[in-house]
Amino acid sequence: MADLEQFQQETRDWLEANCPKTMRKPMRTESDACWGGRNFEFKSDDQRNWLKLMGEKGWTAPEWPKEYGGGGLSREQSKILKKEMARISARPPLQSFGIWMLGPALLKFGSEEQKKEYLPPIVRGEIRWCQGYSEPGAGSDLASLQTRCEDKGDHYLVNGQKVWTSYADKADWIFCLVRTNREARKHLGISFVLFDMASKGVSTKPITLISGKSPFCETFFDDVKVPKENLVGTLDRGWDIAKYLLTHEREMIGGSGGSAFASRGLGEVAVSALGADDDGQLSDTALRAKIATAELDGWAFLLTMERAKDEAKAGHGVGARSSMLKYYGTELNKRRFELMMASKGMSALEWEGEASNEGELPRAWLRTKGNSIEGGTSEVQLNIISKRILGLPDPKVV
Amino acid sequence: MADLEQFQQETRDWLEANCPKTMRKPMRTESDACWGGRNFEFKSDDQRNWLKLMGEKGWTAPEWPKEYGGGGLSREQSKILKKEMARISARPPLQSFGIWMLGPALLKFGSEEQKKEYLPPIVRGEIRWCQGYSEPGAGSDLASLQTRCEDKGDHYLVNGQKVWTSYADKADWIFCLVRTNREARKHLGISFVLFDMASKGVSTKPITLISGKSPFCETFFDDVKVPKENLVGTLDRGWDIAKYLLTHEREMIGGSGGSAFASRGLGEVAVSALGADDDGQLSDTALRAKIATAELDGWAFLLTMERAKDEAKAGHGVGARSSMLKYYGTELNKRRFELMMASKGMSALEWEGEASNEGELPRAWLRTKGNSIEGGTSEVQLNIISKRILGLPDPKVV
Amino acid sequence: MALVYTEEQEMVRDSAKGFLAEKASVSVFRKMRDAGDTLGWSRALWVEMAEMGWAGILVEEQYGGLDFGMTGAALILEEMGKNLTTSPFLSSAVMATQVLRGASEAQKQAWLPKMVSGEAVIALALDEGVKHDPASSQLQAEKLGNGYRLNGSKAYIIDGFDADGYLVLARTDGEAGDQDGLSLFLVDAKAKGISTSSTKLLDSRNYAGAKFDNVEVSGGDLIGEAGKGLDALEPALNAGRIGLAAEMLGASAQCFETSMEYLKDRSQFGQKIGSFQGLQHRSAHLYSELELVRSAVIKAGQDFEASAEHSGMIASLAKAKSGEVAILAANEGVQLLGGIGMTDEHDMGLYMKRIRAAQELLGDYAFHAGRFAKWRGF
Amino acid sequence: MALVYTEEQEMVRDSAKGFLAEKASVSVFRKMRDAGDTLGWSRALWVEMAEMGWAGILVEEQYGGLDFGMTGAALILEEMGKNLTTSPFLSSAVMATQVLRGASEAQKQAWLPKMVSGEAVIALALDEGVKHDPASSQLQAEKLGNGYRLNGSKAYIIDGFDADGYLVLARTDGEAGDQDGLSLFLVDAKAKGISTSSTKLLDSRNYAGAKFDNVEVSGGDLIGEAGKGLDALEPALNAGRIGLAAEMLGASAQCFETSMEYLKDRSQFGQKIGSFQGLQHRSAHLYSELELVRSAVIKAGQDFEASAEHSGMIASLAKAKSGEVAILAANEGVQLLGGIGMTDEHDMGLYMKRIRAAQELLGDYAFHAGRFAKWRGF
Repeated sequence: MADLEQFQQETRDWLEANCPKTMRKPMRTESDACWGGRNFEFKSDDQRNWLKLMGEKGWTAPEWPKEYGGGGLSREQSKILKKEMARISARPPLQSFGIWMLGPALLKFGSEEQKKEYLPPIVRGEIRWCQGYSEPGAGSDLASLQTRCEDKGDHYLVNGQKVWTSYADKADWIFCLVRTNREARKHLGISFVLFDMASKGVSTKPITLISGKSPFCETFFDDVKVPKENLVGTLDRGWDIAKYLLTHEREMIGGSGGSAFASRGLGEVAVSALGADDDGQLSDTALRAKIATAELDGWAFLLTMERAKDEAKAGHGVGARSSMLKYYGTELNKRRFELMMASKGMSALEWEGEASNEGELPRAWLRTKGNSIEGGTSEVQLNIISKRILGLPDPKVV
Repeated sequence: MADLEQFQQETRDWLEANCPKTMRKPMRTESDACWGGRNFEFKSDDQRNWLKLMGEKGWTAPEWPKEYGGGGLSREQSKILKKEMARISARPPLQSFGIWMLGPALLKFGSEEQKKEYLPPIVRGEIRWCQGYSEPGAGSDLASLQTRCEDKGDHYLVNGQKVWTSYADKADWIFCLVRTNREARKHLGISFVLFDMASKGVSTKPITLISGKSPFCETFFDDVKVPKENLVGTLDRGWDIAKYLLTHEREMIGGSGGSAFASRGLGEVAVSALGADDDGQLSDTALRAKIATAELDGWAFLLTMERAKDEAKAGHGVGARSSMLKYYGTELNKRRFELMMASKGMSALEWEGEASNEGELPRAWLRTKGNSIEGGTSEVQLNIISKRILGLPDPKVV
Repeated sequence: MALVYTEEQEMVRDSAKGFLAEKASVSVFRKMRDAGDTLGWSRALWVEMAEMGWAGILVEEQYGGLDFGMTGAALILEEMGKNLTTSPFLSSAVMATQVLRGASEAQKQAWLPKMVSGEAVIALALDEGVKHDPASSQLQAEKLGNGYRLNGSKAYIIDGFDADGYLVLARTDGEAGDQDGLSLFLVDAKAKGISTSSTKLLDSRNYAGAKFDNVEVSGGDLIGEAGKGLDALEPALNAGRIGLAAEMLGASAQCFETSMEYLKDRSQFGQKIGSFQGLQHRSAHLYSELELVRSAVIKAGQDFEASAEHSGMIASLAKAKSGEVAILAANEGVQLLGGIGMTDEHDMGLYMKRIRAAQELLGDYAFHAGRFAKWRGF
Repeated sequence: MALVYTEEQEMVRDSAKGFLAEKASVSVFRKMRDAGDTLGWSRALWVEMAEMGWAGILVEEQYGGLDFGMTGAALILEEMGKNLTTSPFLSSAVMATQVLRGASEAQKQAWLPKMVSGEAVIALALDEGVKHDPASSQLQAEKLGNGYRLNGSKAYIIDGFDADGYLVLARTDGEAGDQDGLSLFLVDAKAKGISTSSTKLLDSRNYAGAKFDNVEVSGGDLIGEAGKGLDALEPALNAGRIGLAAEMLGASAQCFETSMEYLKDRSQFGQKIGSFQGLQHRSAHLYSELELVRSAVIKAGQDFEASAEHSGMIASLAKAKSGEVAILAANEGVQLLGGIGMTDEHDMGLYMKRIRAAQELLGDYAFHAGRFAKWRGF
């Protein structure tokens, strides 16, 4: 305990001394985020320095081992760091799929050489990664992916197409699921490879969503040469890594499903848009009943998220229940935005102009429609609940 | 046309002369119905005479051929008869599964001898029939039925159990689906047989529903001897007859799905139970919104029933759309009764006593839960719509 | 009356189908949207539609119209819904002409022939707030000699940008919320004191806000009786609501058809996804709901033809039910299609946006459910 | 506070589970129902429960209680819900003892020890109409010297038949609908002028109507302050609502478990029906809803323990949500089981009936959703 107290004091002092003043206020928009990488344009010297200082200490990835550039902190120390950063509203120095996704996978499945080579630049924010999973023909059924990776003796040759690659147009490297064996049963012929997005034959095309611009891209591979040492784990066994990362991702999404509720309640929004009667009750009574239902569900859902965390702390894993949180949270979020739209009537339809902040609400509403698709559709989550939690049988092959 | 006018006049005169005064008012309850049969206890001489007179003219089955005891009327004449009976509120002289179900099947699939033997007593209400279809292990998947019918040379021997046999304890004969071939694929080993419920080895046991008493029975066959001439149609091909009757039944149920709407509107029920504000609006605003939704759906459904009839008249058959009517009508009816219960609060829970007419409402509410099960579950109807109307594929056997 | 289409009505539908497929399909709409067109529809195409009789489909024959009836107009709107066709058909040909049925002979002569030929378009300037509620109008019409002076503003006027005339709901008496005291004026768009601005909504169609700054109108510009504007408006609102219900029926039928094709085509886990019972049951349910909507739309058209003034209850039924089911159809469309349905490249999103707007216009579900309930006495 | 049960709470649940399985399972309830028992529960069994401490679970230790807290009481009710156990636990041990917390020392001494031992049962006589609405009470308490004279009637009193005492909500001032002016009296069932009659509801439990005909009570029979009866009642109502939520959670969990067993066991079309995706998705959805209910019930118990007076909002959340989901669970239960679920022989219908009553008692979904909305400021 004394050690931890000392660590806390040292951390507080260090942050006080090193965190630039302009980095001590919450990010207002996505554009304030620092993603690092070869081509990143820092918004300010403070932003650049803050990343540099934190990266050098390994505190962008506090719990990773020091030998790979990480902070080498224990879980308790890491929590203290988080708390101390929150105390002064310090911005995260780096947003990174490398830290969130690839790093944990490499630490678990990578070779010693790979850890040494790839992890330190991730920690320092020098290389920005993107993730190549889905394909036009492989969405919910990811294991049916077809991007080909052929063994050409001294290198692999990759051909195919990925879709829904976030920030592919801005990333330096990609971690990618590819098919290395077309004979094996479909889960068994998949491998996990890394390569430079600047390689010859890689091209990207941004995807516009129904809500407008998006970070998503289509990514094309046309005879891309990949060094053989860029294979992670065992050849044809990349599905294990994929599964590990998918569960990891679902827990992240499920966990954030309720964040929309932190903001103003639906009822308040509706009252300010449509007015209330003398008792303070929303004057549109039919809408009031619907909002009440959504609010009741929202509260019960938030409590369920809280309970899942409490149970995790008490030693029960979240496990397949993350599917429940993902399913319910995203469906609820869609319902909430439908009601938000209803509350604001015609003004909710404004797509351009200052009054609507360039259509912020309708675009956000449309964007929610994707919540129940990305990261595993609602249908996939319901399948997982049915099988893994309820133990319902698969159809018998007759 | 002149013929029809003459027919109308004659019919009117005949009804005027023959329909007893007490048979000229609507039935108040189920107990006023006349089912006929060997053991039926007529409620009055008028009831007995009315059946006798109508039966002799064949007007209990007006469109059946005269040679089998029917009325031999054309469709137009039959409509006129119906209209003329309605004009004086004449009660139907006979309720009969023989007329509704078995008769049409025999006319289509029966031998000449069978038609001659079985149809006339049905018309005269002398033999009351019940229908032996479902089994404890064969509900939605009726074709998996197991009641065994073995060929013993000069007779069949029937063993097994039926369930949901309406009025089995009151019926004289049964038309019954049995398995005559255990080797053939399941739809192909089924036959359609008729036998006397007074046969040795037949026993019945009434089923009490969650709503209380019911006409349903379990029916047991223990070495029941059935004459071989009682087979209808071809051996092992009874499934064709079953399919014919199932579609027939679904159309009847689908068609009656909306009858609940003929009575008082939900809104009126709620207003009289819970009161209204100065504008005449139901004071419970949340309930008002829900009832409005149910009423909108109810009206649109009634219009859809009407449209289906109009299209049928215009030469388009109802076909698989009867599944849609059955599905939507029964689900809607369940919703309506839920709202009726909500409107009447605690008084809706009264199960006994005069005030509640011995729990009429809650028993009716519970009974509606069966609507989406009997005559093919909602799930089966949705399957039929998916396949026959939408053309969605079956799962591929992999 | 049987709830089936007549042969003539089927013919109108077929000709609309052919015409729109050729000249006003979704891809035409998409191009217009991408070009950022402010009018939101094509004048040349509208003249072509007028030549087919559509601009005058509800206009009496003595003014050049076909007087064909609402069921036919609804069928055209259904096809327009399928194609996301834009035109002033709903605003001017369906709604404004209904109001003009109550106009003076002079007003009719002045406007109807031009409207029927496709030359002039009249928009209805009704609402001032974010929810449809004509009775809450506050725009003032102050008596001024034989005429009136209009002051106030209107919002979200359908096809109100670059219109040739406006039917303006203004208060000659009473206060916001009163059913009585509203009057309807037919005002030339060139009148002094009117300024309009385009409002871009998510469905990329023509909407406008309008300011009326001491706009002077004559007594002859009043439609019908002063103070009885809502009564004069009722047939037009009924027509517009039935029209929107029909348009949404078309749009949702298109979403449904696209979804079913996708379910039959797309494979996952070694199966056509259309073989998954979870998706089958949802599809079958949506099919059932669409059948209910069609019944309500047909009935509403017939009721309107029987009595435009008294078709309000069934118009509300059609508008409410069609909007509810259209939202379901669009939501299911995107979800069943998965990622591809979320891309702007796919048309599903265009339908979702139009449906969202259409279900809000002239009263949303709650508005019409409430009206329906009132009629039904609860 | 973490939303998990403590070890002591888990122990209470385990002992309840064992006890009820042995002594008060569904088959015990069924026998009682078939016998047409009017009391609706067993006095001997209630004494046994009291010996386990249940009758005094919320009573302060100085009166012989355990003062164990609402979360534990809710766990017992959840197990009772699973077993359809009947007893005066909810009415007397959970609700009436809460009211008595505001009683005078003399009242406590007179009643609590007898209640804790299982000897006496007190019922709350609150509602007079068909919908839960204590504020609409009209039963008159007319001042009479130092005491009062009660005239009027109460309906659907839970466990009100053959109770030993009644907590009667009566109007000392104001008129029906006023929040103020109501007072609570603790009246011995043997008092002159009280007549009760059993009311048979669909869940075959103990309900009664009561008439108060010039019933004279003393000033000492008043609980707390005159005119502030609703405030004195609030903790008891919160406790009762949380208790019903917990009971319905147990009942719905049992419906769900039975359904899942059936899906795994029953075959149709050559498949276990549990392999059909349509049914899987509905099951997974119901599972999710049940998880939400459990979270709300745990939170409500904890909030009640923190402050019985201020737990109203979360109590309403728990009651509303649990009732909604319980109805779904029972409906799905019957539908998934098909014909067998419709038979009286199967237990599913017994759960459906109890759930229907429980969700109506002390306020249905709309009642609590409205309260919740009010608290949330809309």
